[in-house]
Amino acid sequence: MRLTISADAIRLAIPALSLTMLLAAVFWLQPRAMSYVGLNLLFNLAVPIALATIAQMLIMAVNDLDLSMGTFVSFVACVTATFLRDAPMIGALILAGVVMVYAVLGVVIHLRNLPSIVVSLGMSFVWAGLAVLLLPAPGGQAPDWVRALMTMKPPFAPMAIVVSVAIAAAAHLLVMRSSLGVLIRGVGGNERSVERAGWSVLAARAAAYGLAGFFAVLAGIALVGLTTSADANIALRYTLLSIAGVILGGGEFIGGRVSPVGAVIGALTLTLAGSFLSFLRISPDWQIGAQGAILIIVLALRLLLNRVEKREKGR
Amino acid sequence: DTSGKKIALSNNYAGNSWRQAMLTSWNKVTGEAVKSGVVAAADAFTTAENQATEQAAQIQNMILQGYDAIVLNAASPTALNGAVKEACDAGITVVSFDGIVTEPCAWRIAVDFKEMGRSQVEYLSKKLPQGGNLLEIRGLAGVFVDDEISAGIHEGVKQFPQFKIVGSVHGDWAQDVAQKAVAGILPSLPEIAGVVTQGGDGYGAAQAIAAAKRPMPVIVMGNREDELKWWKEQKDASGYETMSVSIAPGVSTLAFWVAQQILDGKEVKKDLVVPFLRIDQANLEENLANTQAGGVANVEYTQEDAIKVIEAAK
Amino acid sequence: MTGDKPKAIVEVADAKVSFGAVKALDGVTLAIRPGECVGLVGHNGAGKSTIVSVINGGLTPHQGSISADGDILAHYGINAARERGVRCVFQELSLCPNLTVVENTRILHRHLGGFGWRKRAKEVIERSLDAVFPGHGIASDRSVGELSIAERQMVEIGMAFSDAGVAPRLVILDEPTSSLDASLAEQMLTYVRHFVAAGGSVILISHILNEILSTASRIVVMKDGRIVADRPAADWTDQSLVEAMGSVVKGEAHRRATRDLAAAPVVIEQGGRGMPFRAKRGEIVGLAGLAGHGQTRMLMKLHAAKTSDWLPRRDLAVTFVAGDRRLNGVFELWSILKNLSIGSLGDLAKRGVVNAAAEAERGADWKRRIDIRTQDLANRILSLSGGNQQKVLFARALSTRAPVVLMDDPMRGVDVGTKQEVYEIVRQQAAGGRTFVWYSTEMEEVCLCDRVYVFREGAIVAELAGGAVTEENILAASFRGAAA
Amino acid sequence: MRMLDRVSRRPWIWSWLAAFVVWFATIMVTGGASTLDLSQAALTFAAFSIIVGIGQMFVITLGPGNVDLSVPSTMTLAGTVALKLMDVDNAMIVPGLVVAVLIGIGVGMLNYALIKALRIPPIIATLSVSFIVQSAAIWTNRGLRIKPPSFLADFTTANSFGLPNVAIIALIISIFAWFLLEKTVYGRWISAIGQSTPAAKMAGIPVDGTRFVTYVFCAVLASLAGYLLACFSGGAALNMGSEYLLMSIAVVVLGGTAVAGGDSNVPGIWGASLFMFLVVSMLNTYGLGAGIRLIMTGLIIISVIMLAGGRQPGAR
Ligand SMILES: Nc1ncnc2c1ncn2[C@@H]1O[C@H](COP(=O)(O)OP(=O)(O)OP(=O)(O)O)[C@@H](O)[C@H]1O
Ligand SMILES: Nc1ncnc2c1ncn2[C@@H]1O[C@H](COP(=O)(O)OP(=O)(O)OP(=O)(O)O)[C@@H](O)[C@H]1O
Ligand SMILES: [Mg+2]
Ligand SMILES: [Mg+2]
Repeated sequence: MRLTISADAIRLAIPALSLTMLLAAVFWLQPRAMSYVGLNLLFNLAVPIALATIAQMLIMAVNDLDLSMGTFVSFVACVTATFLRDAPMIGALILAGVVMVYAVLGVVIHLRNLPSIVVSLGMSFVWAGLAVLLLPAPGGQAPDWVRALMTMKPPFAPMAIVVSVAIAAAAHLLVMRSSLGVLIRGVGGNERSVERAGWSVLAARAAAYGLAGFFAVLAGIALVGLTTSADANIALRYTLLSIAGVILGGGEFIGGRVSPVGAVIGALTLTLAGSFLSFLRISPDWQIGAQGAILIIVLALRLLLNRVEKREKGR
Repeated sequence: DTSGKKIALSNNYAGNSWRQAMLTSWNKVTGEAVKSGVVAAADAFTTAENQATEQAAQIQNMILQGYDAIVLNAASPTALNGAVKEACDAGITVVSFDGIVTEPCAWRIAVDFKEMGRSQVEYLSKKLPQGGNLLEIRGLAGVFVDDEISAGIHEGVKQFPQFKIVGSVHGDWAQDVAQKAVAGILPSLPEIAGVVTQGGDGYGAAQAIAAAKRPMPVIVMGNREDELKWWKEQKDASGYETMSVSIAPGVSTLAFWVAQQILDGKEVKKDLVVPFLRIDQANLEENLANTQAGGVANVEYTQEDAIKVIEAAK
Repeated sequence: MTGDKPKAIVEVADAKVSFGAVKALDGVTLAIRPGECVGLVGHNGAGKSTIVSVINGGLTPHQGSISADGDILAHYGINAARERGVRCVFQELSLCPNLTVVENTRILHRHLGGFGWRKRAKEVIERSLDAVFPGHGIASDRSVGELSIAERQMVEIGMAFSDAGVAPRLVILDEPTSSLDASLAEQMLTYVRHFVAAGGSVILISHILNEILSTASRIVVMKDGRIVADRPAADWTDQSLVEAMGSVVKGEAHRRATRDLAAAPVVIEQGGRGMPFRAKRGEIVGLAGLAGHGQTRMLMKLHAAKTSDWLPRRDLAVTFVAGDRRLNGVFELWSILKNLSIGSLGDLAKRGVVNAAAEAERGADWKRRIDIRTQDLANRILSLSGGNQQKVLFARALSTRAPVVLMDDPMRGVDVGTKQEVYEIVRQQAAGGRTFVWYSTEMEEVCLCDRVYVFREGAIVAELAGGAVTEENILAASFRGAAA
Repeated sequence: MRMLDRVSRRPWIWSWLAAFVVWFATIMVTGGASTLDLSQAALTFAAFSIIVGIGQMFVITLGPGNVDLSVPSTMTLAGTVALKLMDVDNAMIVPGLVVAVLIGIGVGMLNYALIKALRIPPIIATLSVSFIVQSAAIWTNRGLRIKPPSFLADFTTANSFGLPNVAIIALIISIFAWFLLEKTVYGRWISAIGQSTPAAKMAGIPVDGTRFVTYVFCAVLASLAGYLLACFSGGAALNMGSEYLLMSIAVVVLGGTAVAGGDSNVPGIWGASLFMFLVVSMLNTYGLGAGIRLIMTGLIIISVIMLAGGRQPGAR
């Protein structure tokens, strides 16, 4: 009767296609990447980025934006490399505490009707300050179990791929399938109607922020597992990366339109884009500019695929 | 014989004159080395942002590209250890310099940053035996080099208790940031006898102090050409005296030769030390003449220099 | 209460609500009993939506009491109302556009949770939609944002009547048919009658008096925050209702005398699938057909063809009156005056600088001409009732010098009196040489046009002119898709 | 009392109040001895944030998602290229300024071209452009610090009538921006677009043209700020703009401009810029370590927004 390719499926197909094309290009440039070890090297640093992207996505699902993601992940990394190793109980308590702080931020932002951009900008200074207090100079060491987790070698597929798929699946269940996820996205879509149905928007926003804090904590821990130690500035770029990842994955800034699987794919794409550039060997002067160019190309690809898709649908 | 070997430079930042000089020296020296067939390739890579995570990804890509050695100026002494370990496990020689890494499998060409800080206070104690108030300009918070130099300075102050640090600001190793930070704290400070710095911030401090119409203290410089030029002008006008100290950007070329020697099968100790480059009242003119306008005082190294440094460490 | 009457589901006694200086409710007493359909009418800003918010639990009156099933409740809120089976379809669409129909159902029914809720929610909403709008053709896994505005309104109505544990007992419909065409509206009204006959209650708010008269069992008239009349429906006629609402009866709306436009130049045209569109100077062209069959898209195309996104134009070729005010009508942060003048800033400015005095003067002029109910044009636009906001949008378009006015179902939620005023203005301006392209879901309005294009499935399928513009012909064309 | 109530509704009042409190707390340390010095320093350095902040404010006014992340690299490129062109020659001051402005126009055009052609969110488009512009800056002079012409160096560091010259320039630009926003058709247009782009389109506003001009305006102000800053600090550096990324956004939102767009506020930018400079000075003066200093800065920003937030924007 009606063509039933849902908008969600299209939203997902496009980032997936861009990732595939980029991956093909990388394999062509560097066939060595086409192996168990190669894939792991290409993608393992995408794991913390994917987690941070999911965290950012949860915040964006309620029409907010978190500019403190990078400093927060850095702070968590510092806690992981110090307390979580030396005094696991205190470390775990601190991490649980900061997840609570995230939830409280959601409450405050909602109650006082504050712009999340400014509050998170302020929090980015706070997290940075705490991180500097904790580790004035780079150092600390990853807890052994974290290190073991991030360097394990599962059969068939490398750790990076397995973990990425697991993250995507878990986030999909949570955000797209569960009642809580529906509620959180509902707040992004139309806060008033959620309120009119008798839900507490306050609780929904607090839950979204708390979950975001939780995923960001996981990102910090995973990062330390890969780098083995931390410093106060280790993940600053995660703020912009996570936002770019959500957008690349088909999410939008307002309206509660997000896609967890897309976000993970977006994070993988961004990581891969960097490698692609290394393999191209551009003059050092223009290497930074090439990062911009690749972002543009990937997004242009998205546009192109979008057009094709639309034409197909129109037929 | 290393004529078939490929070496990569992993650099995390290109946004200041020091790093640009470092890259220029690398290109100049390695370009000749490649041309004369000493090595097969010596490519330089810079990350878009000054971030350990991005550099770790860069190193992992170098592993995939099959380089034999990676010369590394690290964003963090520890946060790259995971990637460096993976490179070592893949049989790659890793030589770090300036920003060194703590991973035991890598080589380190270190500058004694602590001593660099301490020597500034020592110099001031000779110039100003009666002591006085000091303003400290630090680098970027949370970065290893900043912490080391600052620790050295504080050690120096302990050693020469006639000095007292009355103010401390972060200048992020940039003239304009330093200028802004100094201008902000200056109104609340008593008279200042000396300014201890970390490099790249002396000229900014001088401008801020001049703008506030305060007597010019002894500002320790950081080998930038604009700093040296200002110093020269002051020296000619009023006999102003100070000193200047920093690490030479050409140390990248030393790291290159050390990596080449290791690939060549030489026995090299894991920890090597290079002296920092110090300019005094006496050799100011000579150094100023050798420094490119707008650049940094520099020294480039040859294969012989590297062999000497390696021998000296044994 | 009296013994023979059943207890009221909800009863509001002497409720007072004020927003700043505006008394939205000034002592309203209203009881809704099982098995009745209360029709609520009144001019724009009379307080209808406000009383609805009170009954629905979304707004606590500043004074007065609320009782449900005979008990006076101290804490009456949204959840208390919902537990008693009170449901509401709000005037502005209030679904989450990013969620699917099923997920919206989940939001509405708080107790639907637990494992496998999707399946249950799907059953609940599909059962209800099938009952209210047989043959609706809305897939419940589509996201609401993809639906047409009529489909969204259908979903919302379906949700209000759906039963997931707590059965609906009192359903409030605040202008539910504003985006539905005649046949869908009739389907809904039929269902309302069934629902009421089965013992449910409904509050029906509409500015289309026929709907009220044909469906309600009791009609309550509100005026300026008070109830001014409350009688069984049988005691009312069209005429007496309009009188009670306080509008001067201006007689039936009539099409103006057919004029010979053969010589008039064509001012706007547009090709496409089906017949081409063409409008002449001074003509009122209607766009008709079932809702969502491409009329709005045609208006957008006409607008896009005549405006530039890049360069400002001194002389506007077309201007637009939005029907969906929230989406493409009002500027919410602005005052009424700024909302009014934005369309004609070119005339009010000299070398790019706005002449504040001229702006204020023009605002005052239009406030008087179409009776915008506010004390001060410097108030925020959102302080106006929906109908009055719509009047501001009209004023915005009519105060320009553009020769063509595109109207996208602009009378949504405008009260009878105002409508008559606007019709009069449209007629005058058309006589003065302006061209109107008017999409409407209300047959009465379509019949005011000189010429009508009937749309079906995105294309023009019929053109009716002069005497041929009748309800029967239009319906015939829109259902058969063949020209009459 | 009414007066007080009216004033407390002004969104900019909070940033001014915060700036004043911090200023007062700083001069308390010195017993008021350094009042003039501190005020002049604050005005001088706030001027640069004000100039870039105003450009950023225009862009943010365009509505959710609109932000220009290429500000820092535009400053860098304009500064480096202009100084290289002038090459310490007073006669080249005007050509240098023209080139800086042209660079601003170019970057602005590139920004909007990407936003429009690729339909990507401005945050991503301008980020990509900033990488390219930064590369261009590296490529043009490889980070060498060239000194400004002596006239410009003197002019940017001097005072007139007790006010720093750069602050006077910022004041002129602010008045111009205020006039644009409050009195002109263009100001109405960007506010309308910021509230609802579809509604603006249907009201006959040339949406693309307006947005295009706004992005160009922002980039031109950034390049102007880069030109002035390079002259003021004695030479352009490759990293000289990096501070101004977060700064430009922070002063806009702290100044009371609505992050959701449509509502902008020029006086607030002044309060917020002075505040951002003074808060660092105050914490430096109190001799706190970097960690504590950062935490305090963050908490103060949040407190200011908590005090100012929750208000209903008044009728405009
Ligand atoms: N939130 C509010 N703030 C200020 N005034 C309000 C608010 N809500 C309603 N009003 C005012 O209260 C009065 C009653 O409004 P209400 O919406 O109940 O009228 P209505 O009968 O529903 O009108 P309409 O037929 O136009 O829908 C109007 O004058 C309106 O302007
Ligand atoms: N809490 C609120 N804050 C701001 N504005 C509000 C609020 N509540 C209602 N309004 C606005 O006040 C207006 C009047 O409310 P209401 O919805 O009752 O009028 P209306 O029924 O839309 O008018 P009409 O029947 O003429 O269409 C609404 O359009 C709404 O936008
Ligand atoms: Mg209403
Ligand atoms: Mg109404």
